[in-house]
Formats: sequence, C-alpha cells, structure tokens
Amino acid sequence: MKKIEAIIQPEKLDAVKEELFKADIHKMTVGPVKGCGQQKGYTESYRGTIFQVNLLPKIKVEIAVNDEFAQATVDAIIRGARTGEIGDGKIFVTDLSECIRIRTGEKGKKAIG
Amino acid sequence: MKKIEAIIQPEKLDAVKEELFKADIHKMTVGPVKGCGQQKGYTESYRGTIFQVNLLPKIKVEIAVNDEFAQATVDAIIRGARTGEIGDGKIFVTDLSECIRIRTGEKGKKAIG
Amino acid sequence: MKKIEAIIQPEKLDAVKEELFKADIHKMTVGPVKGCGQQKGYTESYRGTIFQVNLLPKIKVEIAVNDEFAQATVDAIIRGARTGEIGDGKIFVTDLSECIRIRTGEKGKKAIG
Amino acid sequence: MEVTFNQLFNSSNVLFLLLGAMYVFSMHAGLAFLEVGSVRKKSQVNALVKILTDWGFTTLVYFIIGYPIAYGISFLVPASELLGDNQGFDLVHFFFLLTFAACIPAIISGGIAERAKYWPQIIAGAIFAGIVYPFFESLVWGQNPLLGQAGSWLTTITGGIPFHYYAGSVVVHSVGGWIALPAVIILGPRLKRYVNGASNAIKVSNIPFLALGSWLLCVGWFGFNVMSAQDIAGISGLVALNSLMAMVGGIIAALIVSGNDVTFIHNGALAGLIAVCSGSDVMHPLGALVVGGVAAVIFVKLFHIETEVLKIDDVLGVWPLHGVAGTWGGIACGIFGSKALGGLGGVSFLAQAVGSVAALVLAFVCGFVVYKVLDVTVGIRLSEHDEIMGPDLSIHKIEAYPEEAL
Amino acid sequence: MEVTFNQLFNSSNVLFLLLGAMYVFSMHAGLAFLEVGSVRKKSQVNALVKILTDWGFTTLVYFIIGYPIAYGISFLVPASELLGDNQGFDLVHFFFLLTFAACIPAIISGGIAERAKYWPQIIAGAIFAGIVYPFFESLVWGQNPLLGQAGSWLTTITGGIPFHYYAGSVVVHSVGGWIALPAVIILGPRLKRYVNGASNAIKVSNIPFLALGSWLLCVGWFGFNVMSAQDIAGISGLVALNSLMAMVGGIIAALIVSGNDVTFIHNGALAGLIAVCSGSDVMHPLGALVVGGVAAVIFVKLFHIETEVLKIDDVLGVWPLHGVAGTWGGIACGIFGSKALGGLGGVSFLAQAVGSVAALVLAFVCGFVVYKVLDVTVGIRLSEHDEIMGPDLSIHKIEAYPEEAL
Amino acid sequence: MEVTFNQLFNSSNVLFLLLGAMYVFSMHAGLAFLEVGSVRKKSQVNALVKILTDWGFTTLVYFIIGYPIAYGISFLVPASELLGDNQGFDLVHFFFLLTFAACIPAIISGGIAERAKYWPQIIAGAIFAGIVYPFFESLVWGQNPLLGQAGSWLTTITGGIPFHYYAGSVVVHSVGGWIALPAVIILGPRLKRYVNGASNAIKVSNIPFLALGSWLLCVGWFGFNVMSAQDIAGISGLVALNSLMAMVGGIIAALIVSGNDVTFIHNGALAGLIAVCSGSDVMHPLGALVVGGVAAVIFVKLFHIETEVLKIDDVLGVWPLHGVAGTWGGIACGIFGSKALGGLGGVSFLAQAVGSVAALVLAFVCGFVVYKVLDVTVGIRLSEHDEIMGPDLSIHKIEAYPEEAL
Ligand SMILES: Nc1ncnc2c1ncn2[C@@H]1O[C@H](COP(=O)(O)OP(=O)(O)O)[C@@H](O)[C@H]1O
Ligand SMILES: Nc1ncnc2c1ncn2[C@@H]1O[C@H](COP(=O)(O)OP(=O)(O)O)[C@@H](O)[C@H]1O
Ligand SMILES: Nc1ncnc2c1ncn2[C@@H]1O[C@H](COP(=O)(O)OP(=O)(O)O)[C@@H](O)[C@H]1O
Repeated sequence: MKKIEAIIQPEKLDAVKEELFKADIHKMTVGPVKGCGQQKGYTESYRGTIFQVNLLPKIKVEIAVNDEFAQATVDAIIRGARTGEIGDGKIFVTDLSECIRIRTGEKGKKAIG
Repeated sequence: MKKIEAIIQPEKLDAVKEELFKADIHKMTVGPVKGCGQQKGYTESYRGTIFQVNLLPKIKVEIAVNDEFAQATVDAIIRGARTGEIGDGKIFVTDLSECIRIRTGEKGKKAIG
Repeated sequence: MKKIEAIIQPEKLDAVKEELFKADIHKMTVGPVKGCGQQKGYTESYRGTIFQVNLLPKIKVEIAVNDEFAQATVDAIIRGARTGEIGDGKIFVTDLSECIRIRTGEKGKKAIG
Repeated sequence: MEVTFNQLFNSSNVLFLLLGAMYVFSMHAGLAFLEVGSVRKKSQVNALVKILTDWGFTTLVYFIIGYPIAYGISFLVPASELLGDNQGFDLVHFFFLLTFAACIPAIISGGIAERAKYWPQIIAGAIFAGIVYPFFESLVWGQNPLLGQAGSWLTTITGGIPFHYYAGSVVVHSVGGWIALPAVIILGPRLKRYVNGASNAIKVSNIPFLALGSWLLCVGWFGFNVMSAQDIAGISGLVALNSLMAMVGGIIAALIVSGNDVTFIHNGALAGLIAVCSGSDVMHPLGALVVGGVAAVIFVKLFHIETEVLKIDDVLGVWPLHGVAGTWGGIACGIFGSKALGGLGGVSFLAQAVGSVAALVLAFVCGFVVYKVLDVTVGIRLSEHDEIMGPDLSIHKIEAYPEEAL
Repeated sequence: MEVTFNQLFNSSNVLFLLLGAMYVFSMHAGLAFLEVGSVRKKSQVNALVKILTDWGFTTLVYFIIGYPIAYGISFLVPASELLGDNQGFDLVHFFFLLTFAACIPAIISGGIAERAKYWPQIIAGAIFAGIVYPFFESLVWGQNPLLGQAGSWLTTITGGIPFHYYAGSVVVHSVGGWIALPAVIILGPRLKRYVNGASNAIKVSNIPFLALGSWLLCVGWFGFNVMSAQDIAGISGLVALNSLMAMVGGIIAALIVSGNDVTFIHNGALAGLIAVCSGSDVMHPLGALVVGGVAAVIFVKLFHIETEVLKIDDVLGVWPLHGVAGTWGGIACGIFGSKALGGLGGVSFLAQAVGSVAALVLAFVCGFVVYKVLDVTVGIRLSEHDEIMGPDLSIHKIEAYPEEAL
Repeated sequence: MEVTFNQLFNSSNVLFLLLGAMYVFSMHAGLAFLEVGSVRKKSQVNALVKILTDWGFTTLVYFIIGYPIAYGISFLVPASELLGDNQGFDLVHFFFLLTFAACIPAIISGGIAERAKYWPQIIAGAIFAGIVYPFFESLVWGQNPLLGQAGSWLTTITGGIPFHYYAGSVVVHSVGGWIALPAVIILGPRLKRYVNGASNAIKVSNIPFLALGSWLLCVGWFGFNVMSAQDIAGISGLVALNSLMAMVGGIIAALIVSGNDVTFIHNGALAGLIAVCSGSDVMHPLGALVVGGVAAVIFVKLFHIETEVLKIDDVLGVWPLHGVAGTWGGIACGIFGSKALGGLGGVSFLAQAVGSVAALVLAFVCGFVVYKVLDVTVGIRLSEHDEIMGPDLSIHKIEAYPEEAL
C-alpha cells in the first residue's frame, strides 16, 4: 500500500478532486498548509515596517491506496493541479505498512478503499 | 519504530485521548483536517446557489511509537473512536526510520517516548 | 529520499527557517498542529468550570530531501529549535519512495529540490 | 415657518422616544452577538437569523394583536388618523414598546441555543410577544389595572402603593427569563453536555463577539432605562446615574466573584443593568451599586448551580441572568427605593414582592404550557443528526465562515 | 443664562440633524462590514480602506464643489459667517447631506469588490459625489427646480404635484445602484467566477461581519429616514413606523422566498428600508409592509437572475438591492401613498414614475461614461496576478489577519 | 400635563448630555476593539477585560474622590437632593465628565498591552482617574482657576485670555498619552520585540476588529466634541463640521504618508479627531482640515521613530496618537483659532502653549512616579512564562476563541 501526499495550489483543489473522482478515487484527507519552494513570497508592510513573507498558502491532499492504484492517483492529481507555472507543487509517495478501518477493524487492502 | 496516523471524528478526540492515556501513551500530535470517504457530505446553499460539500471536518492524530507499542496504540485509538457508523475513520501505519529529540539530541527508541 | 518531519515550538519557526536557508534548504511545507508530550498543559476556566488543556500549539515542518542532505537538514532544525527546555519537540524521519514535481512531471532526486 | 412651543414639545417628544426605540433596537444586535459568541461555530448563523426574524414576527403580532391587548389601541385606520395632532407620537410609542416585547423571544433564544428547531420557536415567540407578554403588560402598564397602575387592585392590599416599575426588570427581563426556564428543561441539554451524569462543559466560540454583544447592550441600556420615562418632560438624570452605578456594581462584583472571568464580567454588567431597571428612578446611586453587585453575584453563583448541579443546559444562562436577576430587581426596588436607604420613597416592599412573584409564576406557567404543547405536537428539538451537523448547516444550509468549507 | 425659545429651537434643530448625520455616518461602517463579510478573506482590508477613504475624498469634493452645485452655498467665508445666527445649523445641514452623498461610492464599492484598482475608483467616486450626484440633487431638492420642488417643471405635466421624495430611495440608493451596474459590467467578473459559461459561485468569508454590517445599517436607517425631515419641527412618527414595517416586510419576505438563507434575510431588511425611504412619510404602515416585502422579493429573485443568468458578477448585489429596490421605492410611493390605499395622498404616480426613471437613466449613463473613460485611459481592473494575490496584499500590502501569515 | 418652557429646556438639556455620555461610553467599546485588533490573539481577552473593568473602577473613584476634587461636589446626600430642580442634570453632567476621565486608563491600556500585570494597572488607573486627572481638570475646567477659567492665573500673563479648550485634546488625550509614555518605558518592550538591537515588529491579529474600534471611536467622537458644550443652548454646528474636517484631514494625510496602510488610515482619522477637540469651536473648517492632516502626519512619522528608532514598544502608539497629537491640538487652537486664519478669534497662542505644555509635564511626571513606585514595590510586568503563554491564559485562564483549544 502507498500513501500519496500532494502539496497543491489552493485554487486547484476542486479540479484535483474532480479528476480523482473521475478516476474512481473517492477517499482522501485534506488540510491547509503553508509552503515555500521555487515560488517566491511577497512582502507585507505593517505600520511602516516591511515583512518578508515566504510561506504561501497551499493545500495538502493525502490519499492511501493499494499499490496498483498509485500511478492512477498520481496521474489524476497531476491532471488536476498542473498549470505549468512555478508553485504547482509536489507529490510525495511513501510505503504504508498497515491500514485499519476503525469502524470494522478490517485491515490492509480491504480497509483502504 | 512506527508512525501511526489516525483520522477520526472530531467529537471523538477526547475519548481517544483518554484511551491513549489509559494505555500509557502520552505523546501525540493532533491537527484539524477535512476528509471524504464513505460518509457522504452535505449541500450548502448561499444566496440561492447550491454547493456540494464533500469534505467533512476530521481530526488527525499522529503518534510515533516503538514497534512493541504499535498494537496497543492502534487498539486504544479504536476503543476511543469507534461508534460503528460510517465516518469513524482510518488508521495508517508507516515505518519510521529515525526519531530525534530536539532538546537533547537523543535518537531512536530513547527519543520517542 | 527522506521525509523529515519536525514538531517545534511556534516561536521557533523563524529561527528554524533561517538555519535551513543558511544550510541551503529552501523548500518546505509548514502547518499548525497541537501536541502533547513532556511539556505539561494548562488549565482554562470558563464560567467557573475548569478545563484541562493538554494540547499545546506547535508547528510541524515537513521537508523532503535527498539522502545526502538528511543529516544537514536535521542539524539545521536542531540549531534553530533547541532551547534546552521541555517542549522543544521532535524530528521524525521516514523513507520516501517517490517524489514528483507536478509542474514538469520530473521524478525522484531531480524533483525534490 | 413659525414654530410654536407645542410643536417643539411634540417634536422633541417624538425624537426622545424614537431615540429610545433605536437604542433598544440596537440592543437586539447585542443579544445576537452575545449568542454568536457564546455558542459553537456551528450555531452562529442560527443565532443571527433567530434574533432578526424573531424581531420581524414579533413586530407583526404585536402590531396586530399584542398592542390592542395591552392598550386597546388599533392601527387599522388611515394614516392621517394615525399621525394624530402630535406628529405621530403614538406611533413611536408603539415602536418603543415593541422593542421591549421583542426582547422576550430574543432572551429565550439564548437559553435554547444550538438544538431547537426553527419554526416551533418562531411560533412560541409569536405567542409570547403577541399574547402572554401584552397580557401581563396590560396588568402593569396597560388597560387592566391589576398591579402597576395608580388605583389598581394591588393598591388595596398595600396601603395605596402600586407595583413600581420604571423600565423592564420584571415586565421584560424576568418574564423572558422565567419563560425560558421551562423551555430549556423541556428541550433537554445539548448532546454530550452531560455524560453519565458528569458535566462536560461545552466551550464558547468567540469572546470578542460575546463582548461586542455585551457592549451593544450596555450602551443601548441607557436608552432602555432613561427613555422609559416615555415622555421627555419626565426624563430623569437619576435614572441614568443609577443605571451606570448598577452596571459598575455588576462588573466589579462579577470580576471578584468569578476570579477575573471575561464571560462573567461582561454578563455581570448586564445583570446589574437588568436588576436596576425597576427602581432606577427612586434609588440612591449607592443603592443601585449594591443592587447591581448583588445581581451579578446571583448570576455567577446561580449559573453554576443551574448548569453544574441541576444540570439544566441553559446556554447563555438566561434564567439566572434575565429571570432571577430581574426578579431580584423588582424586589430590590421595594428595599432600596425607600427613604431610609437614601431613595426617593413611595415604594412598597409588599407590592414589589407580589408583582415580581406574579410575573415569574405567570411566565413559568405560560412557558411550560406553550413549550409542552409544541413538544408533543410538532416537536421542538432538532434530530440528533441535525444537532451534530449544527443548526447552521441543517437549518440554514450554510456555515458561519463559508469560505473555510472545502 | 437666560435661554429664549428661539435659542432652544435652534439648538434642538442642530442636535436633531447632528444625530441624523451621526447615524448615517455609522451606516458607512455598516456598508464596510457588509462588504468585509461578503468578500473573500483576501479582500477584507480593501473593503475597509475603500469605505473610509471614499468618505474622506467625498467630504472634500462635496464641500468644495458638490454642495455649491446642489444648493449654491459656499463655505469659503470666515467661521463667524458660517455660524450664522442659528448656531451653525447650516453646517450640520451640510454634514447631514454629505452623509447621503458619500453613500454613492460606498454603494458602488460593494459591486466592484475584490478586483478593482484603488485610485481609479477613488477618482470615479469623487466625480459622482462631487458632480453627478449633486447635480441630480439640485434637480430634486436643490437650486434647479426640475423634479422635486414645488412648482418645478415636472408639476406642469402632473397636475401640480412634484416628484415626492422623503429620504433617499431614489436620489441616493437608486442613483448609487444604477451607477454601479455599468461599473460592474465594464470591470467584468472576478477570475473563475464563471468558468466555460458555467457559474461557479464564490463563497463569502464571514457571516457574523456581514450581519454586523446589516445591523449597523438597520439601526442607522431610522436616522437616515426620520432625520430627513431636516427640521425637528417636521419630525414624523409615521416615518419611523413605516421604516420599521418595511424592514420587517423585507425580513419576512426574504426568509420565505430564500428558504431561510442568512445572507438574503439580512439583505432583505435593507431592501425593505431602501424601498420605503421615498414614501415613508405618506404611506400607511401596512402599505410600507407590502412595499418592503416586494423589495425583498425583487432583490432575491433579481440577484439570482443577475449573477446566474446574466452572469454579471455584482458581488454584494448592489444593483438589485440599491438600484432596483430604490427605483421600486420611488414608484411605490406613487401607489401606496395614495388615499385609496390608506396613505396621506398628495402623490402622483406619474410624477414618481418620471422621477424614478429619470434618476436611473442619468445614473446609468453617467456611470457608463465615467467607467468607460477610466477603463480605456488608466484602466480600472487589477492585473490577474494582483487579483489572485488579493487586493489586500497587492494594494495594501497586508492581510486582514496578519498574525496568521507565517 | 402642562409642560412649561423651563421643563422642556431642562429635559432637553438632560437628554443632550445623556446622549453625549452614551456616545463617549460607546467610544470605550471602540478603544477595546482597537486594542483587540492590534494585539496578538493571546492578548485579546485581556484587552476586553481591562477596558471594561477599568471603566468600573474609574466610576467608583471618580464618584467618590475625583469629582469632589475637580468640582467640589459630593454625591453622598439623599436621592431627592441629587435630583435637584433640573431633573437630575448634575447627575448626567457627572456621567458625561466621567466618560472623559475613564479615557485615561483606557488610553494607557493600549500602550502597555500584552505584558502588564492586571491589578497594578487597575491601581494605577484608579490613581490617575481618581486624583491626577481630576486635579488637572480642576485647574482647567474646575474649582482651581489656574489655566482655563475666565480670570484664572494664566490670564494675568496672556492679556486676559485663558487657556482655551473645548473638548479634550489636552485635558483628556494628551494627559492620557503622556502618562502612558513613562509606563511603556518602565515596563519595557514585549519579549522578542527587539532582538539584539534589531527591531522585530510583532504582527497585529485582526484588522476588521481594529477597524471596528476605529469606527466606534469616529462616530462617538461627534458626541465627545459637540456635547462638550455641556449645555444644549451652547451647541454649535461649527464644532461638528470641524470635527468632520479634521477627521477627513487625518484620513487623507495618513493614506498618503503611509502608502495606503490600513492601520495608519484608521488611526489617522483618530489623530485628526484628537487634535481638533480643543479648538473645534473657534477654527474654520479648512483650518480644522489642516490641523487634522498635520496630526496624522505627526502620528505616522513619530510612531515610526518611537518604535523603530527609540525602540519604545508602545503597542498601539498611544503616545504619538493621544499624547503628541493632543498637545499639537492644544497649540493648534492658538494658531488656527485666530481671526487671521478664518477662525473666530479670542484665543492666545501663548495661553495654548503654556496650557498644553503644563499638561504634558504634569502627566509625564505623575505617570513616571506612579509606575516607578508600582514597579519597585509590587511589580508591573508579567513573568516571562506568563507573557509567553499570553495574558489571556495566564490572567484570565481562557483564550479568545476557546472552542479552538483542543
Ligand atoms: N522538498 C520539499 N519538501 C517539502 N515541501 C516541498 C518541497 N518542495 C516543494 N514543496 C512544497 O510544494 C510547494 C510548491 O513548490 P514549488 O517549488 O514552489 O513548486 P514547483 O515545484 O512547481 O516549482 C511548496 O510551497 C512546498 O509547500
Ligand atoms: N484511502 C484513504 N486515504 C486518505 N484518507 C482516507 C482514506 N480513507 C478514509 N480516509 C479518511 O477517513 C475518513 C473517514 O472515512 P470513511 O470512509 O467515511 O469512514 P469509514 O471507513 O468508517 O466508513 C475520511 O473522511 C478521510 O478523511
Ligand atoms: N511520540 C510522539 N508522537 C507524536 N508526536 C510527538 C511525540 N513525542 C513528541 N511529540 C510532539 O512533540 C511535541 C514536543 O514534545 P515534548 O515531549 O513536550 O518535548 P521534549 O521532547 O522537548 O520534552 C509534543 O507536543 C508533540 O506534538
């Protein structure tokens, strides 16, 4: 099993969700984060003092899938999130050693979907 | 070492914490997320336009433990979070290759607790 | 590739960022979490009822790096975050099996930086 | 244009009562924000809608049914007759009295927050503001001389002294608070508020909004009390000063008794203001200070007993705040209004006690009957599912901060 | 000091209009918070700055250019002459009328929110408040007797009855709303508001702030309407009651038509108040109830058509709210003000229709010309990058909640 | 009831001052929200509690000690005597003057925010509002004719012209601001505000609340200034217009000088209003515009110097805002009040300079002494641990948004 973590632009969340649903991936966990990367930040000024802000708002999407779905998931995310501009984000994949459905206690492949 | 990540219903956080404390697990990191899974979302309407909201508020609990505690941790979370209804959530387990306590620089098993 | 996750004191974020930049690490994802560990919580009281609050505000910093940068990253975080007092936090390291840059589709080592 | 003295007097009078009405109207915004801040995020929209729409329905029923019940005056005549020869003073008079009537559902709203159905509460509010309250009003201020009018029935047993009221400690606040008590009991506590007999306090969402509500109320209250003269020639600086002193007594007493608790301090000011209404025109400022301070202590202590010992989930504490502090205010007027305590005199402890108790009994009984009937017929409580979702989503299909929903 | 009747009358008059001015000034805070709550978080600061600084610039241009245009009075004389012998009544009169003029840019602000450049909008606002609005004002209330004055041109075709206005349904609200329409059209919708022809509604950020704005407006509106007598001796309780009833009509109609939608309910109250202004002194309260209710229905339905069918991204719905409900109010005065419907009479349907349509045509044309010229010269829209960042960061270099930025 | 002219005059007078008192009371809500928005989230509750409880304690000390010091009047007589034969005018007069006195601790509060202990500040506030301020008041308005009274000592050196004040630029604002300066210095900057000699600005939490505070202040200020006539027969439309123009001058100057900074713009309006108080009854509106504009520039520039160069961590900038702009206002009255500049004349530059400087010296010295004594005895600063936790949790045991705590 794999855990796929994508950091995307906030305004792309809807498109990513749509692509995932089309690819029959319906389960995910989403949260707001801030990130810095190649995209440069901005300056704020408050009462005459200038601040360098380099963390920009991003959305993190986490999806646990069985190995055979990993590629399809990554592809769907890319389809939804890519604009071709700096700041589009990254996808990180890690191995998942176990997955348990709290409601039933089911484990592994059966629990993930 | 294992990293255990549980996605639970927000109102179950207190019960989960209690079960964890009972099982002598006192360290954790918690954050708000939104999730979608089998539990269906709801519709919002704003000024006559209807929105489909399918991400529901959830809480993510992350706990790093030594291998021998992993099962007890999972069990405690299930005891606290299970209602038997859709939306109870999932537990994901990954391998942790290193853990460092910032304060002392201790590593591995000693650092985790 | 490694994924490094650090839980630090909120007021240390600036110092950690600075140390990371000095160590030439410019990419990261940051989010607010709450944590409990050795640091004890506090009590709130609202309309005469006392609450035990044991989750304190923390910041989670996530950085994906190539293996050869892992140690430098951990060291930079420690330099920025350590005060020597309880509550300084933890660093968790996991193996990353893949990393993809959404913008270009690049993978692995080339995508991470 | 030559302006006569009479014209200026009538004009000033219209302005005077209009300002009073506007201030008390703005207090409804205060009640709305007090509730917004004191409930969970998932019930904030509901708080706002309840207060504003209750206002709307109250206006209608009080216009058509209530005001005629209380004063025997109907507005279903041509506009030219309505205006009269005093520039429409009667119309602003109606507006001013309406702002009092509309407090009844707005007070109850805070007690039953987060779990009541919308329409049954609108119906209940309309019954109270359209019938129950005007009926009691008629006994005290209106066309049925039972308690408050010179020569009313009560004066026959108190040596000629009627029930003294100035503004609404008893007529408005205690009636509202004592109606709310049975409502809260019949409705039952919010889910998980008490778990296996143990109290599990639910945290409020937003202290700044709660404080904003309290400020709007505190400022507007000077209109509530001073304009209760209902005639500019009857204005009294003493009423203003006593309101101030009672509010301050409430602030300081709450601060001390609660150990610097921000919610109690902001509600303590209100407790003081509620208690002072009745006797604000006859007490000495130092008497008002004491009355207000005692009211705040009553509120802080009784709220604890109500919600922790008796396990009645009165979300904003409207029974101890409006109900009991209001009753205390009615009675306190009979004590601190006396000449012996520096007051202006002319009040009777017996009359105050009888009037205050009559109000609470009437309110409690009517509240109980109305909510019981609604409960067994249409039901007054949200389904468990809707309550967990929160009234904002289940009733109004929106969250308080929609942009945050993903 | 011996005070004469005249002194008291003049003093009361100054106080009266000052209170009116203060209430309408506080309504600008209401407009600010209505916008803060109705835009995304990244545009809240911009909303606040626009309203406050528009107020500043409007004061200057109206003082120097606008007021002389409307009334032929200049203030560039020594202070002693300004004071006159009525304790400076003319000066508070200016203040009161200014608070109306300043509504024009504040109304437009809500339609063009989140994507307009700052300075071009300031210039446009100054042109409207300094020239266009005062010119129309002069035709209705001022020195050029075309529509509203006794004996004005219009009376020659309506059998002697001029265009009736009391407060500003037409002169202020419909002018503001109809200027905003071309502005919103020329500016174009916010990015991603309509995607491939499909509507993609953008969620508001903060319902409590939106509601706070609505409350500030509702309370202040009684000043807006009642103090429009502009002379304390002309105060009318009927104006207050009609304002109340129209507001209530708007609340209840919006509640029903929108299915308990919190944003529509809070805006419905405003629709009612906008529509009642013109005829508030001549209608029967039940007439006002209907006028307000119809205004809210117009708003709810037309907002949907405007933003969903016509795909005009009018963020706060200022065209249906201020523009169309204002026009409806002007015309409704000619219907419900008649004796047949319980009103005081003395109004002409024809005069109302002509005056109301004249206002909307003038406003639309001037709005179109000014924004078109600005658009092709300096440009009125933020760059795409700046709009994505949000006006708060790109114009004001700060977020609404700076502590949250990391 | 037959109403006489005298009755109507007295009643109007009571209403007039009551409205003034209510407006200035509502300005305290403004000060509270200005502070709530300008501090970090962890200090918002503390801001709210400080302002409300300071109000409470100030009322008590000013009632018992301060007012007798300033005016030699005691309230410890029966209520009937208090009422007098003018419907309790003296009592609302007290209320009105109290609202000024209570500004002193509320102004200081904004400077020392986020790190001061609670009770020592309450004690300090009580000393200022109970003794220092009333003493200075007595010299200007009260029973000790030194500066402001006709025939006071100052007139002997200024050719008969006393220190001119209308509302409180000097007596209230500059005294408050100049007391705050030593308080802020003795207290020291917030932790990590300056790191190794480098400034490390701490971000504010909530711009909408800051703006709400500013709006409450701006609206109420017209009460502050106009009702300072203290007698309805003395009302002046010029005071209202000058207040408006100075506010606008402040808004526009701050906009330009600060580069469209939302916090400066909202504080600039206040700077203008602070500066205009003293001479609002004698200046020409264009003079007021300039005075307000200059005040805003002073504030913007001096705040920068204070916090960045001098490294004084004055959180809300109360010294440049209330202190220096207040002093500027006192002096400006001597310039722009002159006939040569279109004013009404009758003011002396020398008198204004002496009075303004006297105020700042007195305030600075008293502030220094009181805070130094408190610092070395009970200590005025929170422990480092408590400051890091934030005053909300360490003093009040609650967060501003409790529901968010897990
Ligand atoms: N190595 C990394 N570790 C953690 N987060 C990263 C890393 N690289 C990128 N990110 C996240 O992805 C976001 C987008 O990265 P950026 O470099 O701006 O995009 P792009 O790769 O499209 O140029 C960043 O803001 C950050 O949140
Ligand atoms: N495969 C998954 N990947 C990521 N998050 C998941 C996955 N499955 C479930 N979740 C998270 O768990 C929550 C509960 O899932 P749901 O399917 O509704 O519960 P249940 O398994 O009890 O029916 C979801 O809202 C989502 O946040
Ligand atoms: N085993 C763990 N699992 C998950 N999070 C942890 C764990 N240990 C510590 N943390 C996180 O690190 C934070 C700091 O831990 P704490 O024990 O207080 O610090 P220290 O190790 O410096 O004494 C905690 O609040 C929690 O968020």
